[in-house]
Amino acid sequence: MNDWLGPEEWQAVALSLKVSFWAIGLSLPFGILTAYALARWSFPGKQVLNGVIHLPLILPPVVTGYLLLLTFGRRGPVGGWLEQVFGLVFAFRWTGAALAAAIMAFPLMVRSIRLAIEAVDPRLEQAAATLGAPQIWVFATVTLPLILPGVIAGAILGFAKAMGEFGATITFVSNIPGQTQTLPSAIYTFLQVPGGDTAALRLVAVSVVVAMAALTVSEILARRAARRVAGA
Amino acid sequence: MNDWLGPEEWQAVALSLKVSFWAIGLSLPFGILTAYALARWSFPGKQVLNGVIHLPLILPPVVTGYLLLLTFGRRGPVGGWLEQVFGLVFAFRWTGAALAAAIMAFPLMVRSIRLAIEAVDPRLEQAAATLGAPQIWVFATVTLPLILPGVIAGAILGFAKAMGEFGATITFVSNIPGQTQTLPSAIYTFLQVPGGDTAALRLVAVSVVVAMAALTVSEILARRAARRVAGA
Amino acid sequence: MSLEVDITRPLAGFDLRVAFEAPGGVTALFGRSGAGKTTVINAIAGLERPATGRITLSGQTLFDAQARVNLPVHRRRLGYVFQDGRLFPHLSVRQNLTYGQRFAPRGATGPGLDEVADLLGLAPLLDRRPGALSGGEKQRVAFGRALLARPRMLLMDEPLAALDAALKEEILPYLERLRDQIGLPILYVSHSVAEVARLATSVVVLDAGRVVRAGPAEQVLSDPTMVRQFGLREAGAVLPAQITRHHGDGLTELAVSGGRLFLPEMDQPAGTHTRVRILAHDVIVADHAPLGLSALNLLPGTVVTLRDGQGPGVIVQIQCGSDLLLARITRRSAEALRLAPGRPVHAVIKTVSIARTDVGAG
Amino acid sequence: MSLEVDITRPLAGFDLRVAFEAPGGVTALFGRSGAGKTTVINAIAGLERPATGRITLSGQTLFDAQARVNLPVHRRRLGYVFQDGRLFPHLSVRQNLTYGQRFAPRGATGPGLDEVADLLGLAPLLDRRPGALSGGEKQRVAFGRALLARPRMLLMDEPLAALDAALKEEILPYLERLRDQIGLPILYVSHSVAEVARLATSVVVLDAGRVVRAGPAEQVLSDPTMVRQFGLREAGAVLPAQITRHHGDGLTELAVSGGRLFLPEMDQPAGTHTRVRILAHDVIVADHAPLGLSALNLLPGTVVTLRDGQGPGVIVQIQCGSDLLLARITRRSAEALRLAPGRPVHAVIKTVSIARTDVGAG
Amino acid sequence: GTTTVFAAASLKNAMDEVAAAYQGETGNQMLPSFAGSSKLARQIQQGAPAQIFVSANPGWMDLLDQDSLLAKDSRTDLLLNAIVLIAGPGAEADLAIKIDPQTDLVGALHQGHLAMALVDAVPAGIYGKAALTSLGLWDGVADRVAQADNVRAALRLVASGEAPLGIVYATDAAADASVRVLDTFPADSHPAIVYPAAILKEGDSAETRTAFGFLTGDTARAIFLRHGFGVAGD
Ligand SMILES: Nc1ncnc2c1ncn2[C@@H]1O[C@H](COP(=O)(O)OP(=O)(O)OP(=O)(O)O)[C@@H](O)[C@H]1O
Ligand SMILES: Nc1ncnc2c1ncn2[C@@H]1O[C@H](COP(=O)(O)OP(=O)(O)OP(=O)(O)O)[C@@H](O)[C@H]1O
Ligand SMILES: [Mg+2]
Ligand SMILES: [Mg+2]
Repeated sequence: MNDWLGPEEWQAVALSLKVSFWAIGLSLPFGILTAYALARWSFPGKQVLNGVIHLPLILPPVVTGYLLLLTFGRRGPVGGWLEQVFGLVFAFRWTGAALAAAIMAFPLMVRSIRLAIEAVDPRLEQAAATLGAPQIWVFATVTLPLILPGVIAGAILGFAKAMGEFGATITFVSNIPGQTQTLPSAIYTFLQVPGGDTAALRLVAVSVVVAMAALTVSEILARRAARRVAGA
Repeated sequence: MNDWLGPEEWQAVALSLKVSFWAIGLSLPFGILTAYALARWSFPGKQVLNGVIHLPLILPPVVTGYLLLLTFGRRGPVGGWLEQVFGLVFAFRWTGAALAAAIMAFPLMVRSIRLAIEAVDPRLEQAAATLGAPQIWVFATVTLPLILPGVIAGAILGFAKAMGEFGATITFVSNIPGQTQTLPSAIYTFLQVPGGDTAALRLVAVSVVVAMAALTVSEILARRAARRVAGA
Repeated sequence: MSLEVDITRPLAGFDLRVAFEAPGGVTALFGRSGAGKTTVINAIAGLERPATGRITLSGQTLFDAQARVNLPVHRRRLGYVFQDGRLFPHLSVRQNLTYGQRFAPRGATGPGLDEVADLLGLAPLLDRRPGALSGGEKQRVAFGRALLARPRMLLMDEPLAALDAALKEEILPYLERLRDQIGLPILYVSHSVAEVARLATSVVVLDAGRVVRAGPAEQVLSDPTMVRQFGLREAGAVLPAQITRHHGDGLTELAVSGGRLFLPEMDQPAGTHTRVRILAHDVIVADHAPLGLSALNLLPGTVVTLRDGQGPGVIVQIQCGSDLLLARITRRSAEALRLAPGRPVHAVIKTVSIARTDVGAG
Repeated sequence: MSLEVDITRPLAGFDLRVAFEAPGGVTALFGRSGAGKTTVINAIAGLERPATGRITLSGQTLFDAQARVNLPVHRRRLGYVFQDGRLFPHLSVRQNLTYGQRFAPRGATGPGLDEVADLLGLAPLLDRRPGALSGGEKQRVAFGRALLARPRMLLMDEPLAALDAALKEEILPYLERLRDQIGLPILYVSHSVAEVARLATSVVVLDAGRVVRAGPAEQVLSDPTMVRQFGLREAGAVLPAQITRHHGDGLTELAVSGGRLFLPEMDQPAGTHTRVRILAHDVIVADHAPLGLSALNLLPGTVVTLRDGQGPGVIVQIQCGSDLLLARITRRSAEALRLAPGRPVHAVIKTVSIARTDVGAG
Repeated sequence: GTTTVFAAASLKNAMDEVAAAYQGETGNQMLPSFAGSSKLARQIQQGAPAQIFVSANPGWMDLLDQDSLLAKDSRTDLLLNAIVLIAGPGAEADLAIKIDPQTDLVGALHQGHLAMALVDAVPAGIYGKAALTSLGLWDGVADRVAQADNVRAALRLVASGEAPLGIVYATDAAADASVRVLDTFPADSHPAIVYPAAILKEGDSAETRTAFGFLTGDTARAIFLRHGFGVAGD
């Protein structure tokens, strides 16, 4: 197996997993919050928020990547501030790859979760409120368990997207082996040169296997969560 | 306005709309069917189908595009057959761009719709069956109206994705102005040359406007559909 | 038209094993909460699959575990009024009502939309969505919807529980008419002995997943051993009767085997055969024919048995003509009157005690 | 503890405009299907927002349209038993039951999980999910859940409609205990006059979104003008009574203002004040004190009024001591007995006619 | 230490070898990051942590030069390349074409497409278009040109037979057995195809200078030649 992929390629696999994991793990709470806000609250600028969230889906990834580079780059307004204040650097680090992946996956995640929230019968939440539960508790104990299949679906969809994300990532954080070279960047690089196709294919196989595993796990989790709700 | 974008750019806008429209319009029925199958039926190979559908999300778009080229190209097994039997050609045609967009958008569409289907109370479908309605009619008159918000969400998510799709499209059908040069290809082209940024930005603005409009319309439609269900 | 059910369905913590026959007319499925009534009715409708057994309707096999027959729900054509309504939330009341119409076979007859809407008081609600209905209104729409699908049989799961007394009074005669005039067989789940007594031609009593008694309504309801199932307060006898005369002062005279009864005015013409339910606690026992009482009905008879109930009560079975009447009185009275098998007595029954709910068509 | 409601809520096709006071104890909200009961109770719970008006509970403002007060649902601490159950499908029965416990203020007392599970027959179901419960079982869980949240007041929307008679019999005394011993005020929506008569200390009668009558239960229920609201069959009088003796043969003797009554054994000790509901159709009128009857209860009195009902019936109001009894008899009997205001008569009532359901704790 | 080299994606194979040789010789690491020249240039503008940039065309290097991001006097033309007309399985097997103003490209296409990289954006495409234009062939084939987003994709179109002919770098054509080179475009038909390299101002250091020296030195030159590149100054 170790012969099958070179060390640099293993690095890319490991990096992609790390990037996707953190991208989804950290953005999931925001995704849930955003989905909840869009599904249940009405506030000024709701449509704008909704639009902004969808931008990464609409724009060619390269554009998103450039916008990220301009904003979160070392010389960008937000990037510079973050570096000064928190010492948090995104540009050309794996953290930046995670940021790019998170932003690209965000609309998918939010959509899934939002649909699940909209399907929850608000009368159950009302019932919980009559039992004395404050809104946040109602959310944690009624809404969240009921939308769990949707959250899992959203997270996995996001994870898959993050694993496959390439355009924005390579534009934002480049393609530095061991630092920012994710699986898709590595595949891209191999595809750019003569004779790279078989190496690319190997990496494609790896990413397919990883994503399929994630997908299967998510299906099982979601089914289990759904069965809990259906009773029996 | 006509001065603001050149004729070739207008062509790209029009083409992108056409491609996305057909991509989503034609794949939507399949999306609904697939989502229904995944949500409600159990059959051998279900997990495989689920995996295959998600592949375009996981793979770098270039890979998807290349696989499309190998399969649906004129010399590909499916492409050749389709050309012989139906005279249907994808390679280097806008139809190919639509195919690529449809395939890239498919997982997003299916996920949305599937979540909506899973949220439908099967007891309502049972009630319809006891009234004598065969399964297909139950689907059309009970399930479909109830999942309409999810279908709309899925279709618009897909539409947005189709509008932004670039990697698979250009790999599969290249960039032939007026035939396969979609908005994202045009944007990409501008971004490749020093000084093309402003032209790219103008096109980005166009695609943002179009996608936001679609998004807003979908929100309104989905809300209306949801309100119908909630009664009042 | 006859429904035969013989199925098992083992669940965790609940084991269903029932066999009964519903010979047409209205068959009441009676049993306490959790007895398995909904489970049985679901199996008949095809919504749950029994583990083993057979279900046939007028000779047609709906389900047969051994022969691997399982007719799809929509081909069974059984109208189901669900315990929980299940209206289509996205359709108007009108659309809900007419949902099944297009699937009714061409020949099928039955009431039309207007008739049903009027009967059920739904006319002003036709354009609303179910979300804007009250609980009782929803249940009425569910009933109308099942009816308008022109089913071969109606399955009703506690259809009247959410309705007020006045509405029940309006709907019950209608169910009777369905039974008698249209001949639509009904399987009727209910907790209400009054409803069962009024409507049912047969009764199946379920308890913890088993059939504990099944048979014609008169027999099952008058069975003193079933008192515990129905509750003391609902014990009573069902007597076959024939209308003999309508009096000018709003009373109807009926002949029962043991004499005549005066009841509040009934719609049916003289000659009609009907049934009268007389609750045990409404019967006063006298050792002579009393005078100067407002009670109009006096049936002479003979004590057959005395059964001690719980508490201070005694159930007295009185032979009046060929029928058995039940009376529930205190032990103290029974002793004071020296009641014993063979003793001749008079049963005193108030005319108004026999509520309209307790008089059923044939 | 007193709840004051004065609200309006105009809906398309339905206009709610009610003002009433629930002075503690059990207040029954009575009205036909679609009268607006659920709407009122929802407004009190905070689930629907009235257009105008005020709702206060023991001086605390829950809602005030003018002052823009609208206490959030979870801070109102009103236990709500919904007409449609609304159990949490993802939680076990046990988790459903205990859901509200953590929010109960520390001082609040009340029955514990075990006690409630036993009472409601839920003990064997604690580890199931609601999906595996029957209709009646669900409703019982909903009741237990509201109770265990230790609310300041219970709102119950037809809580017993889905339950069988035997279960009702088990639960009703418990509600009485809540009312009397724990002093938990209850707003109780019901179609059943029997339940209302048994439980309610006050009654509010709704009709088409308006309060048509409100007041203490005895007054409202004995009001002959309300007969139409409650249904003829449920007309009756509620008499204050005091237990005087428990007899060895399972009878309890009570003193009412007009004499004494024998009832099936009651739990309460001698001296207890209680209420007895005597249905109009259970009263026989005699022009003398009859002998040789199984009926134990004879109350001498005087005819006050005769009211013609629909059909062949007459409602006779009889003054017995300081109470008014209602009797429903046929016109024919009334004429035969030459009943007229002022005529002395005897009211004959069977002991067993007065069901346990019709005897309520004071 | 480590030297990060931002290099045009088409250099991957060669640069990987150079990096290995560099490490073998000096013990230091040379870390190449491959992407499109436009992306790399913009990243450098945004302060990318790279020390050396090898661009696939002079345009982007010029831009960085204007922004004074290059170390003084370090810019040099590292490599040369040529563009060729290739045929794949989609073309007639015995097709032979010499490139001159009389060439019947359209006829040779047989209704098929001429695969190129983006003619206004990607260097190989720009060079190709310039060559065709100067030969007077562009207007004839313009609407039969299928533009891929990079030269490898164009090559793939030809290799898979989807497009009968294509215009790609000589280096790419040489490495793919399923295409054959019909002819090389005359060097004077298009601007010289050079890969400029430079040290970035921010990354300038002794070690970078060493690495840069290696990159432009003989070992590297041999490797580049082996991969089919021309080397400037030859
Ligand atoms: N999935 C299940 N697993 C285990 N037990 C179940 C399941 N579904 C139902 N039961 C049990 O089966 C029994 C019968 O349920 P059913 O719904 O048929 O009762 P029912 O007679 O209709 O009662 P009710 O009058 O309360 O509606 C109940 O005790 C219930 O708890
Ligand atoms: N959103 C709405 N729009 C219009 N009318 C409504 C709406 N919601 C409820 N109604 C009407 O308001 C009336 C009162 O409804 P409510 O649910 O309070 O009745 P209820 O007294 O609880 O009846 P039930 O005993 O049948 O449950 C009904 O006539 C109903 O049709
Ligand atoms: Mg049931
Ligand atoms: Mg209601």
